[in-house]
Amino acid sequence: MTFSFQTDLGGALLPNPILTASGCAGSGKELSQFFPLTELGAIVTKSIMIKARSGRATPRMAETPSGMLNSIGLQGPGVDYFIANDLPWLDAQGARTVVSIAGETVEDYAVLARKMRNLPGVVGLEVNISCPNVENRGMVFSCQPETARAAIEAVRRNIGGDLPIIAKLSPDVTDIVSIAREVANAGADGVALINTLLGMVIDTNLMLPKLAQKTGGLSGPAIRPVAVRAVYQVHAALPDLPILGMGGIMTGRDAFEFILAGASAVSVGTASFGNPTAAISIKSELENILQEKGFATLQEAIGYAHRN
Amino acid sequence: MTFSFQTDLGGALLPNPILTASGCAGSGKELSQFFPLTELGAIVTKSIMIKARSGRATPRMAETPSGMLNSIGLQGPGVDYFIANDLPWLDAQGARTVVSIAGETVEDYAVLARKMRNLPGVVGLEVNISCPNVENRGMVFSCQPETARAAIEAVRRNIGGDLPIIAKLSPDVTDIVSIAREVANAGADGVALINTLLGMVIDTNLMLPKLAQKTGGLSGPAIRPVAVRAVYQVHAALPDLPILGMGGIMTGRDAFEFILAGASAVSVGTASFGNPTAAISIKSELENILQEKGFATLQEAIGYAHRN
Amino acid sequence: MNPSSINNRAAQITAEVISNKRVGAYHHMSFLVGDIAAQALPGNFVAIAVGGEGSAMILRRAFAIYRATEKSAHGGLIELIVAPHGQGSRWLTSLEPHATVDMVAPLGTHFGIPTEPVRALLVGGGYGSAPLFGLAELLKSRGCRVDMVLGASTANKIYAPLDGKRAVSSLTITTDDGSMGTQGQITDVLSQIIIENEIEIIYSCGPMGMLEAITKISDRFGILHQCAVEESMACGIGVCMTCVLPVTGDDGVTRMLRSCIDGPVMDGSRVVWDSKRKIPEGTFGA
Amino acid sequence: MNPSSINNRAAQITAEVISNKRVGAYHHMSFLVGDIAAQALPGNFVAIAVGGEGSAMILRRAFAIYRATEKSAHGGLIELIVAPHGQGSRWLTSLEPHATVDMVAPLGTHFGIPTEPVRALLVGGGYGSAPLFGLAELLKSRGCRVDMVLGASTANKIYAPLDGKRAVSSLTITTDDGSMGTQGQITDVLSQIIIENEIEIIYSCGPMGMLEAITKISDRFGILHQCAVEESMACGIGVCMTCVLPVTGDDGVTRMLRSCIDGPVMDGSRVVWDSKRKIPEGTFGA
Ligand SMILES: Cc1cc2nc3c(=O)[nH]c(=O)nc-3n(C[C@H](O)[C@H](O)[C@H](O)COP(=O)(O)OP(=O)(O)OC[C@H]3O[C@@H](n4cnc5c(N)ncnc54)[C@H](O)[C@@H]3O)c2cc1C
Ligand SMILES: Cc1cc2nc3c(=O)[nH]c(=O)nc-3n(C[C@H](O)[C@H](O)[C@H](O)COP(=O)(O)OP(=O)(O)OC[C@H]3O[C@@H](n4cnc5c(N)ncnc54)[C@H](O)[C@@H]3O)c2cc1C
Ligand SMILES: Cc1cc2nc3c(=O)[nH]c(=O)nc-3n(C[C@H](O)[C@H](O)[C@H](O)COP(=O)(O)O)c2cc1C
Ligand SMILES: Cc1cc2nc3c(=O)[nH]c(=O)nc-3n(C[C@H](O)[C@H](O)[C@H](O)COP(=O)(O)O)c2cc1C
Ligand code: FES
Ligand code: FES
Repeated sequence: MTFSFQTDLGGALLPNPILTASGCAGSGKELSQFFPLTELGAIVTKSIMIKARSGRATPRMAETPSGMLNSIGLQGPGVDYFIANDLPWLDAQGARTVVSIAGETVEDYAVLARKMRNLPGVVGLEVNISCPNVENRGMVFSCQPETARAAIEAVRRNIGGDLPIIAKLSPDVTDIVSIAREVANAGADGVALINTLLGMVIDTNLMLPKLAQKTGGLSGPAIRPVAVRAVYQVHAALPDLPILGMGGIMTGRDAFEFILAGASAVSVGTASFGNPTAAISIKSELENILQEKGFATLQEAIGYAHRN
Repeated sequence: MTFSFQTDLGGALLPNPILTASGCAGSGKELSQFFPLTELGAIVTKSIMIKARSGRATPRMAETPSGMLNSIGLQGPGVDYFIANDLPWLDAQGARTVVSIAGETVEDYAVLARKMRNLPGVVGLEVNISCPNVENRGMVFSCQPETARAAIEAVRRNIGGDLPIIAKLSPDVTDIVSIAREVANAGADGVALINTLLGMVIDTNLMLPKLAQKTGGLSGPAIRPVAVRAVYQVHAALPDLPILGMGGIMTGRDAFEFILAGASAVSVGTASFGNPTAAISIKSELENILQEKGFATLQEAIGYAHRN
Repeated sequence: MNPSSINNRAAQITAEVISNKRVGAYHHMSFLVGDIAAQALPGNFVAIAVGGEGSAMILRRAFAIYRATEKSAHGGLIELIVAPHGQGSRWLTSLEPHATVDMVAPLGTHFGIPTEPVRALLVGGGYGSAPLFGLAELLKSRGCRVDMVLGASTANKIYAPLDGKRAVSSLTITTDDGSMGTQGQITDVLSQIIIENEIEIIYSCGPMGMLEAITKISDRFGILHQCAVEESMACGIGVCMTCVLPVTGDDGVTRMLRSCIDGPVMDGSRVVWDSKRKIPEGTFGA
Repeated sequence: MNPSSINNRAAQITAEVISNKRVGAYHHMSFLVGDIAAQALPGNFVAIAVGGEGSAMILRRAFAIYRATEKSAHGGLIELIVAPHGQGSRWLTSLEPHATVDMVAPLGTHFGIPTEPVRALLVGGGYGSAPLFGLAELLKSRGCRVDMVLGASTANKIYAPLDGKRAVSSLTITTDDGSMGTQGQITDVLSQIIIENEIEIIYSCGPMGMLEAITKISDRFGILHQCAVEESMACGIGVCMTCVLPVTGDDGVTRMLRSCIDGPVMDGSRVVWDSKRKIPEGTFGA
């Protein structure tokens, strides 16, 4: 019998469950010099906004114990450039693309969703709602049930067709399960857990916050226990909601931890910075572990740690 | 001119700003074999409850990248045993003691506060409100403004005298500033930031959560950026509220980061597990750094990263 | 809570690696430790910081003391038997002579030595044999007869050096796969040895399941059983409460005791075994 | 956004340390790298994983290639000049020969080589001299005249090995404390050298402040200035966007470009200097 590594991420059928994490794979071209992008379940793009963004001032980065802070600020060329240039290139490679979109207003999400109709090679939409809402004192969309719902509803109404919608949530909330439930009710086909944690490093030489933007997002293995907990909690409460798990996945063992907790697929982010071929190693390691543990399909392993 | 290392933690005058973290120094006796407890600004006891507690089942611990998870579950002999045995011993050493109290109901906090009147050697009270509230579906007190307020008000009403009350907050909230504001309004003289982050590790051999209790609290350097951010945010919003900072402090440099962010004193927790004399090294390293940077007093350095 | 017996002999030192030799599946490592070698008793353990500067491993690793020598050619020595198991122990066993480690030692309780000569059986599983050889010597010097049983899954996991066995009257070995000694488990041979040698006390060290099984046998024979337990430890010095296990006191009350300071050596019949993932009913504070 | 010129010659390899020698404040380290040595051009850099297994340092460290030799006695070699600055570089400089590291190389843009012989001035600050010696040789082999200025705070931070200087017609040294060469900064001597030697192009590498100061001078003289910038980098391969700096393109638009793939070698007059902690007004997308 052959092992099945396939996964179904809220309707996106992928040959394997290893994806890149949004904002951690450039335009795809940069990683493609190290391996063919078709090797991965899908490429998740950096979050695309309507207009071009310069991103935040530098320093934008600080290394932390087993992690890093970033405040890129969604630098990018805007959705039209993306559709005209990056996406056709990805499609030409045969890559499966999950487009991540980000907005500053509910209307932004609606506009972006409409632009996502009928694009070549796109297998799903990741809706990054861990962004400041300019209409609401800069409060992050996914930090309040109401604004999280509004953003996802805007996407659902405008996307048309059956492109799966994955809502990406921030862990910086009192109750992530209630946010997940809200976006599922608003029409999300799945959730991506977790975005970075809000953190700060102070440069003790300058005696000022190290990042120009003061705070940044904490990623890497340091946050893995928080991410696994979020995946486990959401899967326990909403077992039918597909989860794209991420946060500090460095090895196949780490990916397996997320699968056991309830993730249907995983994204590799910060690991690729330290190791350009991390996603490929993680893929083969995970496949080996699953087979060693006697699973005939990835499917059987999803949420296996919830058995009793 | 001599350097002044003194600090004022909401009314508690301490010769230096290095404290132990609650639950990370045993009864004091265990550390005292490595250094005299009088060396530290104060000893913070593990959280004392009204009755004896066995704590959680084992495994209670998992090491994580640059951190650890624990689910001790507030094991302890109860407040009366503590007052009769541990506290007199601490007092006999000349140690300054900050008693940490924890309750399962608002009434528990009131009862414990009354027991704290006129105890020998006690310089302050740390109120651990990062505990599940049994009267409210096990929701953690400090995760909701209303329950956080209720617990602190109960302590304030019952403590009598002028023992400083430091409310210890959980970082697992959407908006820690609003919780800090709430407890300050309820009568807290300061806040302790941060308690552990909720996390989980899955044992990939057993394919089950590693801790018997499933989730546990994440501590250590992994969480330091989250802690520094919390201290910075609260100090920015409430500059007059004294802060006891903690979360992954391993070196004098790390302690300095918290002071610059706005902490009036710091607690050393997990570092003592890897290094019994960590608190003492941190103290002398911090003193050196402050002097090298040209501060005449600790006081001048508190919140210095907020200047512009 | 029982007032714990803090081992006041512990110190934090920088120890130099003197030698590191592969022996079967293990590494025999010796460290220059100065005066504290004189403080170590059989059953005590050391806690070593692993991974070097900038390591993501923030907790120490505990190792039973195999042998402590006050006055070697190098001065005070402590020897350990280390299984390269995970990241921390692999780092440790990769050290070359002259490397240094940060060590806290000696820690924990030690095996109780009878005041009169007795007939003792020492039982070790895997690297659990490590602390038994020093114990054997001490018991023999007090006039005891010492028999030993060692078990492991396979031959190269039996640690039984020639010089270590000097103090032992008989040595029985079991391996799961039969690659050395009798095929089977320690417990298969125990009863017979106890009867034949009229054993009065058992000392043991090894996996928790083995200690539990030995306790059942020692209880049946009504003989003492001192075992060195191995719980996952974050601090090793009694400050974190992660290493607890339920132990019933003289007053009949079961309490969660710290295996790092109320142990690792405990009275097997007092330990409430099979308590993983649950607190036994009736435990103090439950 | 400008389509970035991805350096498709990069590979991820395990490189063996061949030698590690202290030279003044730095370590000269050479690594066996096989075929990729042939791919390296002056200005390219390598990215090395630091700290070993279980390290809390999850990001690579970047180092300019000092020299790449296709066919040494050992095969392809890459040499680096490493300042033991923080935890990562201290770990690297503590490695003994035969240790291995995970290296991605060669990365980034390289210095542009003029098609006709020109009069070039190479300016290096601290370990920034490293990539300039290979460049000097290449320029000389193309018939260029090469002058060099090196500066540092103090003598032992001047890296200028004898064999490296072969290709150089003149070498001027400045130190802040006057412990070697002229007391003062590189910029104090630059104008005179440019005039005297009728310099047509400046190549530089060193701290950002120095590069900015050189740009002011090169702009005044209206000569080209290719500089290798050093921004804090998380990935080194263009996927993280942490290493950006504002650069004005041919179209007059300023964009935040990645110094790891659109650099490190950039046209000094196109860089918008003094942009730390703020985005220059008018930047694309600001
Ligand atoms: C009192 C005592 C004596 C010991 N004596 C020896 C000895 O003589 N020789 C030897 O090789 N090993 C001994 N160990 C085990 C040793 O401390 C390490 O757990 C082991 O080397 C694995 O660590 P690692 O970093 O290689 O593996 P990892 O699996 O990477 O480390 C795991 C982490 O889990 C913890 N952990 C998980 N399970 C256990 C467990 N059963 N025991 C202890 N810690 C655990 C560790 O503290 C550490 O934080 C002893 C442990 C204790 C508590
Ligand atoms: C293109 C390039 C070429 C370089 N060439 C050399 C060289 O030839 N020789 C040499 O000794 N060093 C060089 N460096 C600097 C080197 O990469 C390390 O930053 C330096 O060794 C300090 O690292 P650390 O771990 O010792 O210090 P730490 O201070 O512990 O490391 C700091 C962290 O900050 C980041 N960081 C902070 N400031 C900088 C900065 N100015 N540049 C890069 N990273 C920073 C690092 O990436 C790392 O994450 C170069 C850097 C770049 C980007
Ligand atoms: C440099 C960087 C840039 C990121 N950019 C985005 C982004 O554009 N959109 C998004 O949804 N998440 C972004 N993230 C978050 C990651 O997708 C991921 O959720 C997070 O980093 C946790 O995974 P990791 O620990 O594997 O990196 C970014 C993370 C990093 C480190
Ligand atoms: C083993 C352990 C036990 C703890 N017990 C308590 C406790 O009883 N009460 C409390 O308020 N905090 C407790 N904490 C949290 C610490 O006091 C501290 O807030 C947290 O660990 C962050 O600091 P650190 O990273 O320096 O450990 C405990 C932490 C650990 C690791
Ligand atoms: S290991 Fe910390 S109390 Fe025992
Ligand atoms: S360092 Fe990552 S894009 Fe340049």
